[in-house]
Amino acid sequence: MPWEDLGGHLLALLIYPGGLSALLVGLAAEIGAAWALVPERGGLAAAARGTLRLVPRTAPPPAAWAWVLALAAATQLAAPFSPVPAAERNTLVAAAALLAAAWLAWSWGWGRRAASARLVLTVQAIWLLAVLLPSMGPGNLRPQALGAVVLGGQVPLKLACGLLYLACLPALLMLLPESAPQGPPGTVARAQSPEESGFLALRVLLWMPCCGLFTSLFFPSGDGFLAVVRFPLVTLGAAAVAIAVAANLTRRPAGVTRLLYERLALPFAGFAVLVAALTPVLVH
Amino acid sequence: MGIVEVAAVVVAWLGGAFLVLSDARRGIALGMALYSAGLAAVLFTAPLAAVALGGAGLVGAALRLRDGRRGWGTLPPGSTPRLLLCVVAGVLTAFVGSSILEGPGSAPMRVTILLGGALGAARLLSTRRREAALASTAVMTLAVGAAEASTGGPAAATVVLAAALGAILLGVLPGVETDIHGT
Amino acid sequence: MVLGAAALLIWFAGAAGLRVGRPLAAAAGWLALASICLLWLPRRSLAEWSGPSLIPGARLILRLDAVSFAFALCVLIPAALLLTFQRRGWRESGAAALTVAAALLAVLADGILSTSLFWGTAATLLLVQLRADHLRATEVYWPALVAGWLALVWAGGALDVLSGTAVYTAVPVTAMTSALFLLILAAAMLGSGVLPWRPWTAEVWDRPRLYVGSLAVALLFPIGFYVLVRAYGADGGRWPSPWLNVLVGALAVLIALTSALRAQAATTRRQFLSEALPGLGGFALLALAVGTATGITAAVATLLTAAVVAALLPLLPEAAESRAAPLLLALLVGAPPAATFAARALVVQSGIEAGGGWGFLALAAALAWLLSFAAAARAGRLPAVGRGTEAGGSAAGAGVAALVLLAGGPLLGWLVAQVCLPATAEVVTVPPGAVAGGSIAVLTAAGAWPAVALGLPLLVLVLLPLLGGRSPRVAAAVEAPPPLLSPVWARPQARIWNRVRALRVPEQYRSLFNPRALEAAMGRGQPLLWAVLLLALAVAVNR
Amino acid sequence: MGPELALGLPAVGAVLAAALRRRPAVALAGGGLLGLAGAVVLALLAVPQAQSSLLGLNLPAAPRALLLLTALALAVMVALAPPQADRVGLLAAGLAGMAGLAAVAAAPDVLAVAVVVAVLAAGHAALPGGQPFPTRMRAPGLAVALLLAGALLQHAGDAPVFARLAALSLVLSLVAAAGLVPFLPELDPEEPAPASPVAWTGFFGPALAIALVARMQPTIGADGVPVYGSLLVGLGVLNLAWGTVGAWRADGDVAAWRYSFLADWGLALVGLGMVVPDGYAAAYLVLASVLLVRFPLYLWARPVLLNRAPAAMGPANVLLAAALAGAAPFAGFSVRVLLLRAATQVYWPLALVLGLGMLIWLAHSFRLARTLGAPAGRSAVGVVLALGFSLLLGLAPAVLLALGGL
Repeated sequence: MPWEDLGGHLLALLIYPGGLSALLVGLAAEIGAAWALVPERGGLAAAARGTLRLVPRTAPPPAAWAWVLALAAATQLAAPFSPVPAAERNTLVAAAALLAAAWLAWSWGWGRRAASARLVLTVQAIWLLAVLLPSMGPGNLRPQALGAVVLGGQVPLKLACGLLYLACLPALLMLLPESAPQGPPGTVARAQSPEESGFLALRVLLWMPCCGLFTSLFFPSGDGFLAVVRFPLVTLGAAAVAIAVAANLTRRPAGVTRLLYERLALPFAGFAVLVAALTPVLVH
Repeated sequence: MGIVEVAAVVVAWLGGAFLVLSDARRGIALGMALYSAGLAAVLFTAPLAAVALGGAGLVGAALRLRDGRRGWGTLPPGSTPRLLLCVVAGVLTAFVGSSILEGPGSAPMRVTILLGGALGAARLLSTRRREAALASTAVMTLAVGAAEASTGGPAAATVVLAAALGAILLGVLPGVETDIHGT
Repeated sequence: MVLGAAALLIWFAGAAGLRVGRPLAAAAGWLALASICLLWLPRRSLAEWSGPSLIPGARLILRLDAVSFAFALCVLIPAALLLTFQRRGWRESGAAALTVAAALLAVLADGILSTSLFWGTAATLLLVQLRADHLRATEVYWPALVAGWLALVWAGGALDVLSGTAVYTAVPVTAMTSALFLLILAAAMLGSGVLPWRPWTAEVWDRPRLYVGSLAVALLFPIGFYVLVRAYGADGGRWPSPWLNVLVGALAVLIALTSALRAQAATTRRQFLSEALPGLGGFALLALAVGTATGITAAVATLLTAAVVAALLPLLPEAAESRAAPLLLALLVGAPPAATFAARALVVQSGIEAGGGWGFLALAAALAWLLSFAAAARAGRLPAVGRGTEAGGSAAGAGVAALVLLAGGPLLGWLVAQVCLPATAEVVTVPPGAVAGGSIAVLTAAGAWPAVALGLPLLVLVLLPLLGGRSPRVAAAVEAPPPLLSPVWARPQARIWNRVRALRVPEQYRSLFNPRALEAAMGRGQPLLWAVLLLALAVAVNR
Repeated sequence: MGPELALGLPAVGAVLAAALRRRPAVALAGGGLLGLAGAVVLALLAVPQAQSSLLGLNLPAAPRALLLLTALALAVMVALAPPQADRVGLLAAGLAGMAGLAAVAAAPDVLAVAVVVAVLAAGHAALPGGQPFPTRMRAPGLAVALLLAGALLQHAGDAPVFARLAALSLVLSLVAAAGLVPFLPELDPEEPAPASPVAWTGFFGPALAIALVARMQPTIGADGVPVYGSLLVGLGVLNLAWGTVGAWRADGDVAAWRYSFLADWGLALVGLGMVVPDGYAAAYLVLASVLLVRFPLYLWARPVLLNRAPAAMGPANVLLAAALAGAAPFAGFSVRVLLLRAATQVYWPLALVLGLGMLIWLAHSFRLARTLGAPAGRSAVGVVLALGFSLLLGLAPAVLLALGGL
């Protein structure tokens, strides 16, 4: 039995980059998002109080499974000093875990509030393209290997995919009314059911894997000083961009979000696929 | 081709024609008798076959007189097409048998055999009368026997005797229909 | 032999008034599974049993090698589970045991003709059981199976003509032409119910009771794939033309996508579940089409997973909403750490690893996977069974099958090392380092799945809330929520079908196509008719 | 004098059975014993010493084996006939048929066959039935005329045209003798089974066809072979299509049964026409299955067909449907393998056509199986036997083929 390996993954799952660290990063981002999206409810302190008030007392199964999947996704990040061997990290595992977690939330939240499953499906499709297209050229799904590609023919594709990834983050993180059956950050004062609070907590755990995966895929990683500094900065930067886009979209009239994703992001995703198809032809 | 052979062919044709043109027992029996007589005459080179087939034909014809519609019934109203058929069949078989086919046997023999086959089949396919169907089948059987005799195939004698026997058996079969339904 | 004997025993005992059908059939199923493992795993050496001559030039030979062992597992695992947990009378149990025996022989057969014999036998036995239970859906099942069977028989016969043998391992490389392969492909797709439209494997779910239909799906699904895997062996580790791989790959993706589309538009939970296997079939077919060592390994792994899914689906309790329903639905469509996830991931990885166009096909498959996640979330809101269908299932059986499915993820490394990779090595050459499995992870050039290291903790963490947690039963909606994507093909399909049905022979020509009139003419045929016919034929043959 | 005995014993049996009609038990016993003796003699003819003949007759292996199967089928049908059936009549007709078929098989050439066909067909047409004698004699009568024409043309000269026309006549005579499309006799659903054209096509036809082909094929010259083959295949495909579609669309169940025989014959003709060993073996197996499976089943379906029993669709009927549809592991398996293999050897698109025909075949099998109702008593035993025969032909066709010297 590979105890050492097992220990490493357990550590990654429960402490870093999953578990505790995901919770801390998530809480910080959630409070920031609550403050940014609903400023009229008071400052950061009020947002923090409101967020902490929603911490679930129990672990309702569907939500708990979603938490576990979010943490599993976090273990696949190319985070510095991650206890998971680099060769055993896999973008596909992270993507599948995140999608499964999101749809577990939807199995509870289908038809609640203003949430639109169709829009979320569209966004997730675009996001999946953004995650997988960069791996086409190298034929590799290890995040650090993909992140390391910063020069050469892959750059235009990575740029396109990076943009798409960032554009999808607000919906993926359930920051928009259309994508959050449990309600966007700061909009819920008290959870109606254990499931609701469970899925509110899920969002807290999604920040780290979603934003961290962006860093892992599009920026070089490692255990050197630069990498150690770059990872948290880019991850938090991605979270900040997501919050900013979400804040902007929530202030606009209803339907704008749908237009943005279906009329702008989707064709751009098609363009990215085209770039991915042409890259090997143009490079060789 | 001798005069006797030509006469025999004409007699056979007459027999075939009677078979086709008659709807009653006497006419049919006469047709069968004439055909077998003609056949026997053209088969004079194979005496055994001539005797067997001729005799069987005559016996069959006699047996046909037992049952079926009374009288001659020859050339009933509306038999013009049948008459035409006889003439055309006669001309065609004569042409094919003498000019196109190079064997088996002599030309008159071939013509007679063809006449039996053609007129017998024509009658069988066009009649609704049982006695006529039995007689025409018998005539075809006799023609087949004659063909076997002329080709001289393996066990030809057996086949000729079988044909003769067959013609008699066909004569033995009753000429009246019985209709039963069930399993 | 075990299963055949069990069937006879069950029938004799039943006739004597001793109703021991179900336990005996179940025991036979497990015993057969144990014996095949005991026969293969310790020695891992080829074993052959020669039988009588079937037809001139075709002898019956059974062959146990890595490929047939893997597919025997695909047949026996669901069979044993279904025979144990499904309610059957003694007659049905006997028939089921016999059918399992036939299906097992089909994957142990060493040639196409023997496979077609046993495959056809299994299909026939299943038809009898299906019709005895209910008439519905056999109108789709029977023609599809017979068409597939005929295609396979033809392919076998043609191979025999071209190369003097239809034995998989003896067919010369030159004999397996593209046309022959297309026949085999048609047979496989029709027989396994893996098609771009709703196949029989989904249709059998429209039946009121599932116990026969589900057995049919479980037993016949792997056999088509068995023939396709053997086609690699028969053609020196490749299919006759690279274009065939591309064609099959494109078809496979289409199958996965259409299946996911149908699943997300389902009106009942059963309809959703009915699409699980065709979807997985699409993934398995894609992996097979990739044709690399990783691809074929992924295909075998997917088929082993599909075998467990085939057993789980009909055992799922349908009457009440179970607490585990959301988890089960998510597991079915491939949430980590279940085997469904690991297998799908391995398939997508194999495509990306192969590079070029395969990467894009893998991407399309991943999108189909995403769509099935959404479908699963929606399925939670659907009524469990449709009109006229009877709720069935077995909580215990579903529990066991779900556990096997969950454990399959962490065990995938072991499965790959012990079953999938040897089967792959039997038909293609495996380059060193292409794909490896062990107790830690499944490693491929494109990526890894830390099966035990990550899968095991996940498994424990996923099970904990189920044991400890408490959640209210989610009541299904009275009517199904609208589909996420409305099936665009439905309306044109109906329109074309109506057009075709509306086609008529013009009035003035109908007499030409009146068979009754023609028959009357034959029956009462006047001499002139025959004379003309003969003359025409005489002219025709002398031209 | 083996061949003479094989021919004579059933004939005497037929006469005896007919004569003792008033005392069924004695008639069945006497006729049965003589029939059995005839069958034993047939089996003994496998030994060369037993083949010496006074009349210069000989029985080749292929028709001999099929004759044995005919005897077996007759025994099964008489022993297990439905209660309402006239078993003595069945035995008498069957034995007469056996004698006639033995004569056909022993006939030294096509002309001899023509003589026997004429007498045999007349005997059959003379049996009490729904259709008048002339109507029932048309097809066989035409067959006799065509055989005569064929034989004459074979001796007509060396020009290729004669060989081609002879082949044409002989092939058409075969089709007409068996009562197939385009020489389909009229069918009266009500008429007794022994007298119906179905009995002719299903019971007398198979041995007749094999015997005729055994005599016909060697005498067709090189110029005639293409005509012989293509015509047989063409007529086979025509009968296959006519039979499968007809059995599916027919109004009455009796008609559906009759069409199903045509479909089987279609396969047989195609097999014979391909003129390769596989094709011949396939045709042989099809005709054997017609004798041992389809015709006995038709007989056991009569009570339902005559509305004396209700139709049903139990598991046994489904199994029968599968057997009638040619599914594995029944006779259909070996037939289909051999046919498709032969077609691939000869001309692969033919295999495609055959495959389509075999697929349409499915449509009628359930319909036919329903007409067997819920078999009980003798019928149940008969159905089990028929399934057994079908299974044997499917799994061990080599046995029968070896028996037929193939």
